[in-house]
Amino acid sequence: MASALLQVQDVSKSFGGLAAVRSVSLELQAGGISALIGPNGAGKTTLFALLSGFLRPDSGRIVLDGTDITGQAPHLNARRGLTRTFQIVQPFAAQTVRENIAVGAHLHCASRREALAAADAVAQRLGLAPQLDKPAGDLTVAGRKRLELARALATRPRLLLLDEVLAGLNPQEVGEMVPVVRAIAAEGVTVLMIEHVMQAVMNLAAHVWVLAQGELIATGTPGEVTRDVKVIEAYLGHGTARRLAEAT
Amino acid sequence: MFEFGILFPAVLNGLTTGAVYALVALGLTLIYGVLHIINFAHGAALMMALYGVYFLKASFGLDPYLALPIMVPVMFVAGYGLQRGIINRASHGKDENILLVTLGLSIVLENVALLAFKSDTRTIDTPYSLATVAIGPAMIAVTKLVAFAGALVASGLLLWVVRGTDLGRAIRAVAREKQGARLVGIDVDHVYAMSFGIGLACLGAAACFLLPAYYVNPLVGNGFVLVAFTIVVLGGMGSFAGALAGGLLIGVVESLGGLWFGESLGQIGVFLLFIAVLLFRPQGLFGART
Amino acid sequence: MTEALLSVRGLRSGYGPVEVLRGIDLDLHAGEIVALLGSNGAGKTTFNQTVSALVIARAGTVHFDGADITRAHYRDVVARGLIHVPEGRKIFPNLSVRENLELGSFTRARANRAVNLERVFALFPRLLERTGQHAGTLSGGEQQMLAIGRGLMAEPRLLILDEPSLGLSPLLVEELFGLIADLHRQGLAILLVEQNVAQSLAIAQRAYVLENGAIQFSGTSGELLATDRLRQAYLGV
Amino acid sequence: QPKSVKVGVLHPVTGALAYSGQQCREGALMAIEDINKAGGIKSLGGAKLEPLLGDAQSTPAAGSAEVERMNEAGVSCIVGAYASAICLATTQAAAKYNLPHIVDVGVADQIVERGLKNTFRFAPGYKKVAEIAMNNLFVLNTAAGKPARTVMIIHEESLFGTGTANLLAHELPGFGFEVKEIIKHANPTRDFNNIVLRMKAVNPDIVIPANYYNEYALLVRTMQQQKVMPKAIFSVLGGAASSYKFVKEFPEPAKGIIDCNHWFNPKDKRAFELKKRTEAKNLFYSYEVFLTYTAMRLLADSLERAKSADRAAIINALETSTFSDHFLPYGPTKFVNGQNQGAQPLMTQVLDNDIKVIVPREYRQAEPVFPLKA
Amino acid sequence: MSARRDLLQIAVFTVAVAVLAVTARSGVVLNFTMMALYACLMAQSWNLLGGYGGQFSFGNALFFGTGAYAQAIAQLQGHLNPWLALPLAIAAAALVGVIVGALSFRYGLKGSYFALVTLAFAEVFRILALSVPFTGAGVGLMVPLHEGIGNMQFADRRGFVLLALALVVIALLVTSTMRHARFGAWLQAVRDNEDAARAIGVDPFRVKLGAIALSGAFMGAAGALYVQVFQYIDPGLAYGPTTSVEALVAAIVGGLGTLWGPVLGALVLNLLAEVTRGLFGSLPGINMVIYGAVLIVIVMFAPRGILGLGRSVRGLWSRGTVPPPPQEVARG
Ligand SMILES: Nc1ncnc2c1ncn2[C@@H]1O[C@H](COP(=O)(O)OP(=O)(O)OP(=O)(O)O)[C@@H](O)[C@H]1O
Ligand SMILES: Nc1ncnc2c1ncn2[C@@H]1O[C@H](COP(=O)(O)OP(=O)(O)OP(=O)(O)O)[C@@H](O)[C@H]1O
Ligand SMILES: [Mg+2]
Ligand SMILES: [Mg+2]
Repeated sequence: MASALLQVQDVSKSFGGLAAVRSVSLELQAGGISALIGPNGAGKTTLFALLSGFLRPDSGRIVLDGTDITGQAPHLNARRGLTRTFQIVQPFAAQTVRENIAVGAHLHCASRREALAAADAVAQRLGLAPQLDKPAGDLTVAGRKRLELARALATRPRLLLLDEVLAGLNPQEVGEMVPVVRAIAAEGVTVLMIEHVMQAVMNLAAHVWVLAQGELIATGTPGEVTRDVKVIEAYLGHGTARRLAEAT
Repeated sequence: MFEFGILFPAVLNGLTTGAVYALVALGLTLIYGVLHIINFAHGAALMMALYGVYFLKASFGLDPYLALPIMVPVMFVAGYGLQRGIINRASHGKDENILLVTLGLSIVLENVALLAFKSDTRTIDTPYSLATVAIGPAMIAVTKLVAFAGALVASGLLLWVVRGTDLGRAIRAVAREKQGARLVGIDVDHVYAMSFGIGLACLGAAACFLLPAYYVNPLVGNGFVLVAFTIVVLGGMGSFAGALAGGLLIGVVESLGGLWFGESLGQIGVFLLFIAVLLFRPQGLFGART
Repeated sequence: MTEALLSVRGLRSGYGPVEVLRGIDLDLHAGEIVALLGSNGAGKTTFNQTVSALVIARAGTVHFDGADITRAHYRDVVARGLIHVPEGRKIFPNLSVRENLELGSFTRARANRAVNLERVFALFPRLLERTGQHAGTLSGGEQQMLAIGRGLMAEPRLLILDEPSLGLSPLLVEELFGLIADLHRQGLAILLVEQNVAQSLAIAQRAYVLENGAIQFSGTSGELLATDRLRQAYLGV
Repeated sequence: QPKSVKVGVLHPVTGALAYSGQQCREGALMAIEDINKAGGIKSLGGAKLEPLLGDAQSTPAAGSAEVERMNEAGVSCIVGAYASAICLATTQAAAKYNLPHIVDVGVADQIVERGLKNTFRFAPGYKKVAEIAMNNLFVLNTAAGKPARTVMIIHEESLFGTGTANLLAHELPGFGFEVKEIIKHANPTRDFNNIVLRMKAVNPDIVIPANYYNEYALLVRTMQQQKVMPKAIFSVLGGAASSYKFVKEFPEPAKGIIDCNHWFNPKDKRAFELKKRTEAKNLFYSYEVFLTYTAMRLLADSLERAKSADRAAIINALETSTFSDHFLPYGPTKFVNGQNQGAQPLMTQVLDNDIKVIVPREYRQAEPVFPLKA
Repeated sequence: MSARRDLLQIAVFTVAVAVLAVTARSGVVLNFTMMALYACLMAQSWNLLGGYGGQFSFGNALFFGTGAYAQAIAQLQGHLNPWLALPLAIAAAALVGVIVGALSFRYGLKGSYFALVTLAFAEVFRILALSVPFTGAGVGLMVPLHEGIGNMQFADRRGFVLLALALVVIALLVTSTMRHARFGAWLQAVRDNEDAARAIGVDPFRVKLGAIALSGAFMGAAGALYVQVFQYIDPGLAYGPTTSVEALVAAIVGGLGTLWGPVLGALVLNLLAEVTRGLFGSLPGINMVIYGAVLIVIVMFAPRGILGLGRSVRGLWSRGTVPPPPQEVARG
């Protein structure tokens, strides 16, 4: 078996007295889409911050494609092909959408012209083309989510960590976004997404990890986890579980 | 290096000088430390307050300490008005513009003072101007002891306002999340103006404590501004207890630095300490929170 | 029917040269839950901000509880009990959870602060565990709870919730809708902006659909669900 | 109606040096008033002096910009610009136009050492002042039986303060004094307690401050509070004994202080007439006033002899000036490289709430009190 | 916005100022042009770091003073020709920029913390300059008067105008190149949101270091120029807060993060100072009162800088719309 693209070994992180992530281990194979779900405050975003280098784990190791990247600075991780997005969107508000995306593109091309062209292409794919010349600060929530994704995509990542990019989109927009994410994965980008929109998770992810109170409590296919009693109790609630069961 | 007979007075003197710094820094820690408004006009406002105290004494014979109940409210109103009428209006709430507007204000104030009061250095003469108290081997000026007590009381009061009252909470809330503040009905413009008013009211108090031991001229405020900024950061931005402690510490460092390295090079100690704190402990020496 | 609690007529609003709302009429009666739907960028948030006087109306009127609040100061709007829990939370990151909640009653219901604090903690036990923590370090979902809790501290007469379920786990979303239903049962009027259209329509009596700054539809939830085009657009089915 | 002669009156009337700059300006304007009242420049048919006021804003850059403006406005000469650093810039800017520039105060000797043909200083530079100061001190001390042996110098950091202190520190040992310590301080300094503590520890016989009014006042006041009483407080270029303001505001601490500074001839009653006039304007009669006043009179004298408002002619007249119609205690006027060789300071002491000349003998108004405490 | 358009504008500017310098007869005009260009250089220096990089420095005097002292010391103690001293002075200032930048950025100082640390460093340098022998301490340093082009001491202001112009043009070219290149994109990304930039591969440390080095270099050039013009420098003039403030004000008044804003700001403020200085000569201070008041008024009516104002007006003219008000940018 080929070694995993990302290996997380026994990673922990606490803030003061609060253990936000407790010895989490997981292996992510290259290719495809997986999801990280869990109740609010479970430590999902914290885990992303650890993986991408924004936080340094208290203990444990993170290995990307055979290289130990524990505590490595985020920009170095981005260069290795690991890029994250933010749950609370962080646009370069004063710049246009095109300029925003071009910053990501610059990771691979030094030329300004090429970067801008690359930005146009990415925007096209994410349906941001009409907004290209707007200041990013003027976008609506959904627009900013797309921009967040576009900027990350422009770095041509191998592993993309998406933190709730679907939150705030209406069902129709979620419906539009799902194929986009799938297309990204189809191009060979490995995607790990945090998501509360379960329909999308069921639709997209081949594998799901469930985090609660900093610990992994379940893992498996979406179908398996959503039937797991622990997951239902801690995260889904019976109503959602029922609806999901009906839908499949 | 020095015997007790010199070291002790130097420390004591540093503490009392530091108390005056702390008084000036208290107002700044509210305006700058909490609201992050860089107020270039702080020195000019102090200067105006000093003139206020001076003229109350020169024209009406009012003792500077008795001028406190006049100067504090007057400076508060002035601060409230300045912020609401000019700074807020002209800056459109943008930080870099506040910088320019307060700079413009300080230029205007300094030169209005120059026009109105001329450039003469003025001092007041009180019965206690030259009085000292012997504490062990140290001779400490009475005026400085009073300032020391004043600084303690003022920082206690401010600490209570900011930590214990809704106004204080509102001030801190506005500093970081204006829209959220509006949504709970906090009048943001009013809170800004209140903070500015309180900040200048502190200067009103500082002026009453300072003038008996010092002087006033149109540029006198500038000498205090840099020190005050230093103290605000040292004490932890927005921390009133920190401003007090920071002021005292700066006073002592300056005093001992002056003693050991000479009055001029000794000043370097203050700034090196400041840089070290910024680099290694940016939350300030006394700021517990990150 | 009695006079509406919130009555909006011909409301126009926008930012700079851009007009976002082009004449909105909307009524909301005491004790009612009304859902406001619309695609992204339709102007829902702008509507909420204009009603709560954060954005100045350009034309039209807003009446709340019989008083004209079109040109009122936002402070007075809050004082009258029109409480807006905003999109994007807007909690005070540098204040503790408790202080955030306390400021919820800055303008209104200050006397009942202690009681209301108890109530909010009972609703969101999670917040009770975090009273001393800086709100900025809460997780996304915890921040959302805090924002709602802060809104409730003012004993609202009308509660505007702008995308309250954003970022909440399915279980919490369920609980949230349960909570909204509870509040409604206690007589609170609610204007609900949600992307979670199905669940919103399930608890709302009536709904408005906003498109391009104008009302495209208004009617009962049932009527909306019966309209194929709208169901298609907002439920994806 | 004869044409008037435009004169640039350039001083730092705003900014850090505003006080001194404004005092200078007053002196210049009073001189112009006097000159015009006495019939203007007679050799030019009674042409009046017309002042063109300039503000150097306490910076060299603003000073030179003002020179350009004045040059274009057609002034025949510039009188100013008080501070040494500003004078360096303004004299050089004026030199480009061969525009005569009379330096009123500017004690740095570099001003007249650069070979600028247009630059003239009537008053002494700090080298001269310091030399005479040391000589006088030596004489005083010797006459009193050498009670003072040790010295502590306290100076502000500036061209004037540091420059003077360096000179004194270098030369004083030659006069039999031991310089125990040199303390420099920033400008402004907010508190002098430490320096005074240091003074207590070192216990010098003589304290020599070289600083301006504010710091000087704080220093002496603090000495009084800390009960530090050296055998003499002796200032070079600026101190209580050359400041009526200080004597009036701090009569107690001022007692007995000795200065060596620019001063007027106390035997000349014109000096006191001007003093009265100055005080009538609610101003103190400081050296800035009478130095600039005299500088302006020097210009008038040169114009008179030049018989022309032409710049070259004025420079020529200044170079050969023997101006003597003034009330400064100077020897015959003779400019060498732009410096008046006859210029000298006087030594004064605060006695009976007044400032009295004590050295040299020909100007003496009172016997010196030295050492202060027997 | 294109690079070519920048070049064209710079060319026009250069020719216009050069023609003015060569043809102007008036010493006032020449002196004004020289001082305005010198202010442009400082403003552009500040703009590189503050406008494009979002790092507000209150201590640009640090670089100014270093450049000035290096220029003077290289001549006085190193007996170097001033033309050779100039690149040295620029390098020294850039180096100080890198050192201070490395320290403060390594420890993650931002916003007002960065502003204050630069201010503190400037103070430290000022105190040091007052204390060490090779700066002449409080007495300062004087470069002897030896007029001649070989000595970079022009008998005529024209020479200095052209020299200052050359330096300003270099600064403009560097700024223009930068903003149309990857470095500029990274710098602005770091300014707008450092975390987001890091996530997509930008190394904020290196980017900010580059900006502070450039900023230091141009400020150092201004310092060196000052020494050549006034031939005297002392610690207060070199490291005092005045130059720091002057640079910052001109850049903000003109328009942050733009090519021409700082130029415009410097020009307008110098003009204002020149005009007010001549007013009401007999009432000292009123000139500065007017200066301060006008500054406030400018900010009031041009909250996005004078250049921003120009854009808004042009926008109204051509499209009938103004750009939307800026979002709240990261707090400084
Ligand atoms: N800097 C911090 N200091 C203190 N506590 C923190 C900090 N950052 C996160 N926490 C706490 O750690 C826990 C995990 O937070 P995290 O943001 O990872 O949750 P999450 O799983 O992403 O939740 P959500 O789905 O609501 O976004 C939360 O309880 C949060 O309050
Ligand atoms: N501060 C602003 N300045 C300029 N334009 C703005 C601003 N805020 C919003 N807009 C614009 O106004 C329009 C309506 O935005 P609004 O936020 O009201 O929509 P919404 O219906 O709430 O969308 P969402 O579902 O994404 O929250 C959008 O086109 C948006 O770009
Ligand atoms: Mg999260
Ligand atoms: Mg919205």
